Amino acid sequence: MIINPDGTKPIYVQISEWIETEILNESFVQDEKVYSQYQLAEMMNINPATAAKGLTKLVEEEILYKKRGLGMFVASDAKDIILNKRKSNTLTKLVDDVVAEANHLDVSETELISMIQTSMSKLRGEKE
Amino acid sequence: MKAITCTHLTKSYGNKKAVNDLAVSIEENKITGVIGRNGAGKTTFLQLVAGFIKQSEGKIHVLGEPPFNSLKASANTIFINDTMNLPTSLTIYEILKMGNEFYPNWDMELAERLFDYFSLDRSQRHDRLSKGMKSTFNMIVGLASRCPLTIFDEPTTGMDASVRSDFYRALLKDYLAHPRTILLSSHHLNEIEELIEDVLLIKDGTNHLHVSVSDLKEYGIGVQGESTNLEAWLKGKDVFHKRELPMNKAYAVVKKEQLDPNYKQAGLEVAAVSATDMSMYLTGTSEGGIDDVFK
Amino acid sequence: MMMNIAILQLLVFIVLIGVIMFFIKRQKKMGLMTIKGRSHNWIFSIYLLALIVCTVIYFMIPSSDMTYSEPKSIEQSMEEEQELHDRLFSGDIAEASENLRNEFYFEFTEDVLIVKPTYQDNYYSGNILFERVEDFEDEVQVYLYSGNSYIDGFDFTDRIDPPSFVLEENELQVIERSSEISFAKLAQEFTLTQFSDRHSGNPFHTESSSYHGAYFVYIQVPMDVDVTSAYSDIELTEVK
Amino acid sequence: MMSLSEIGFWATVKRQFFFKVSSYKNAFSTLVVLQVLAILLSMGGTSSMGSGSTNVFVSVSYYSSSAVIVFSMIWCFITAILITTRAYRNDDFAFVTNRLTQNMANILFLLTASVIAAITANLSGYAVRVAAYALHGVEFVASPSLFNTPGEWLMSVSASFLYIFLLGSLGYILGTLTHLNRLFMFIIPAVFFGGMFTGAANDGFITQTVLFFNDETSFVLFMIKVIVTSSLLFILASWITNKTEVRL
Repeated sequence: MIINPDGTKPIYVQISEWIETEILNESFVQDEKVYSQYQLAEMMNINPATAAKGLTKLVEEEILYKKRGLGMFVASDAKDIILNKRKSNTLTKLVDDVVAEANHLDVSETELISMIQTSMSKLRGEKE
Repeated sequence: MKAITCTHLTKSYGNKKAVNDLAVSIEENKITGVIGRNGAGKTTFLQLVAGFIKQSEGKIHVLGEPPFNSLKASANTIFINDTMNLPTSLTIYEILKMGNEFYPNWDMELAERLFDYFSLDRSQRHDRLSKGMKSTFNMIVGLASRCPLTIFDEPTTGMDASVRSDFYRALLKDYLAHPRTILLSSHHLNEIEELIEDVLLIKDGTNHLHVSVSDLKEYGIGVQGESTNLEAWLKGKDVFHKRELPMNKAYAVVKKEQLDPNYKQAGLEVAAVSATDMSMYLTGTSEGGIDDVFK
Repeated sequence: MMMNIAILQLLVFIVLIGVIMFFIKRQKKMGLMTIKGRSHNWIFSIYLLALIVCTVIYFMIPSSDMTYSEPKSIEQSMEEEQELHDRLFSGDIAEASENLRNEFYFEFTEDVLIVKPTYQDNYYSGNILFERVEDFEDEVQVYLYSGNSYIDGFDFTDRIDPPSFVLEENELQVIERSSEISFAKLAQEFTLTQFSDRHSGNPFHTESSSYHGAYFVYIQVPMDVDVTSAYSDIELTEVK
Repeated sequence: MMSLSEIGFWATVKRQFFFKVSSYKNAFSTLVVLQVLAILLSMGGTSSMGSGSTNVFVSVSYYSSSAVIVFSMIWCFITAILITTRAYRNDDFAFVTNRLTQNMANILFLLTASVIAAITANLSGYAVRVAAYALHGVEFVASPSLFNTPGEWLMSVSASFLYIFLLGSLGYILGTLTHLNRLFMFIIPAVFFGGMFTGAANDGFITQTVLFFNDETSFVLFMIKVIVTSSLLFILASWITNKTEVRL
């Protein structure tokens, strides 16, 4: 992974996202120890405090858990949490875009909702 | 424990105050980037920290005592600068050996390895080195001394890109192995952004902002839209930067916490601001940029 | 003369200071105003070695090549000369043989002997004495005595060519010959003379004292010969 | 975590001193050049006297290393000025020092330099004499007591050392004063050498100062005078420099 310092995303966010991806790829499995902040600093050429912040973010989201004196480990439902998070993030973004586009095209709210309902029933019909 | 604390720190040369009422406290074992425009007072501040010069007013404590004329501070501090004086009658290798004599934590093995890695000539003299080589050599002295307080003032002057990245990598690796307080000054943040933990922005000789790099990245937010809409929306907000764009549009940077949700109604778009840009806007002299010159 | 030396010294030092200042200006960060470049440890080592070799050589110089001198005061020299003067004026020439520099014997049949010394700057500094000797017959004996000459206690009397005498008719001419004497003296450094009694108060000037012994012309003539001088202002003394 | 190192005052002075000896070692090459120059000048005889009595002309050439000692004094003077210049002072701050240890190390260096210069200057006396012996086919006269006793040689070396060190302390204070004001750089040497050699200021301060040392016939008193004067000059210099800043 290459850190993009000019990016608008803070480095610690880039770090946590990278670890999430590694977990999704199953580079780290459940209860496996992940990189320490120093290993991350060394690997990514970043300040260890920044790496620690990235790890802390994952602990807060319960993707990782901390064993005192031993390091950070992958939580049992880490994969699900990541997937859920990404899903909701992606969906929210898409919805935002749809709303914005509808706004541009002067599509009213009820019109938009009915469009969504049509789309959903179409999907249901295909399944049946 | 704090490595450096200063209050009301002022250094004047004649009427000019190079450092003006600066207050800061820097924690131990952190890498802090000291960022500011040329002439903002970075070097003067670092010289005060190194005990090279004496403050005109205020207080400064480094590693527990005022650094000026303190033997303890001198033994535990090293100041690396591209104009630093080193004896020209000694070869650069002899200078390394001298450093070994003086600095208690000096790592001669590291010094020699770096020396060989950068293929420096042992019998060369400091004043005959090219600018880049000189900076490389100074950097080796700074790293090998392993001083609890290591100050690098614009250390990469004249270095080419690969040496530069080697230097930052070497600095990081040595810091990981031997954590210590490091001050790293630069006028552009982007180069050292990944490396440092905190940023001390110096403007007009004083502490303009002292935050962590991640906080700096989330400190401001860019807003873009129709000029008139933007103007109206900006009222009562702290604007760090503003510039006109084509088609009657404009771009402004404001404090992130002042981003009220009604920006969407005003037809404005937002985007994050990189730490480098943010530091530039913060240390800039005025709201306007170079564009104002061409109006 | 002294003024010129002072000006010369001043000039040398101004030039020296100028050169040094030039070096300081030019090499503001050189290895202490030196020839540029690498360390010159070997220069100093070679120099020190050369100095030690010279010291050894110095002590190997055969002592016969050197004359050692005891410092002698002017008063002492004058006293010695006064003694000589007194002896000669009392005719006690046997006692003065140490100071005899030259002697001449002439046949002489005239009645009057005219002594004609060489004038220098209209002045003759020597003493002329004569003695009428009873058993002298047609003869004149001339003895030349002089006091000792010293420079810094070094007796250089022997190195002076003493005047000689020529008898023409009845005129006894004194022929003076010029001598040029030069020698080297090993002086002590001012850092030593300062604390000895030879202190001169000027580190650039070694104190020297010189004394030139006077000449005494002692003429023995037969009883019936008159001795006069060629010049009226030269005094002749008869020893009785 | 890195623990802070405590460094003793004298340990620092010692390191600074060895640092100075090795980084200023080229100064000794300068000393060699100056002394050789002085030896060459002395070979013609430091002072020659013509004296005439009627037809006798006597000239005596004196051979001694007085000129070498004087040149060594000038060397120490200049060296002391040089090591007070900013370039050299700043070098020390690349390593561990404070202003007091820096001054102490400088004084120790000048002491060492003076001892070396005094010994070589006095040894050079033999070189001068050997050269005179070899080059001049002239009568050679020596005083019977000339350096025959080690005691006298030691006294000459000691007196030379004191003179050289005195000039070193003078150079050190003058160099330090030029820190305060650049004008001193030109005024002081001009006044000093002008006053010393023209004799213009016969009863002036400079002559009196020179005589204060040069007229002292007691070695012990001379030593005390030099030590007290040098100490005062160094204390003054240390006091002045205790507030100087390192400018880059």
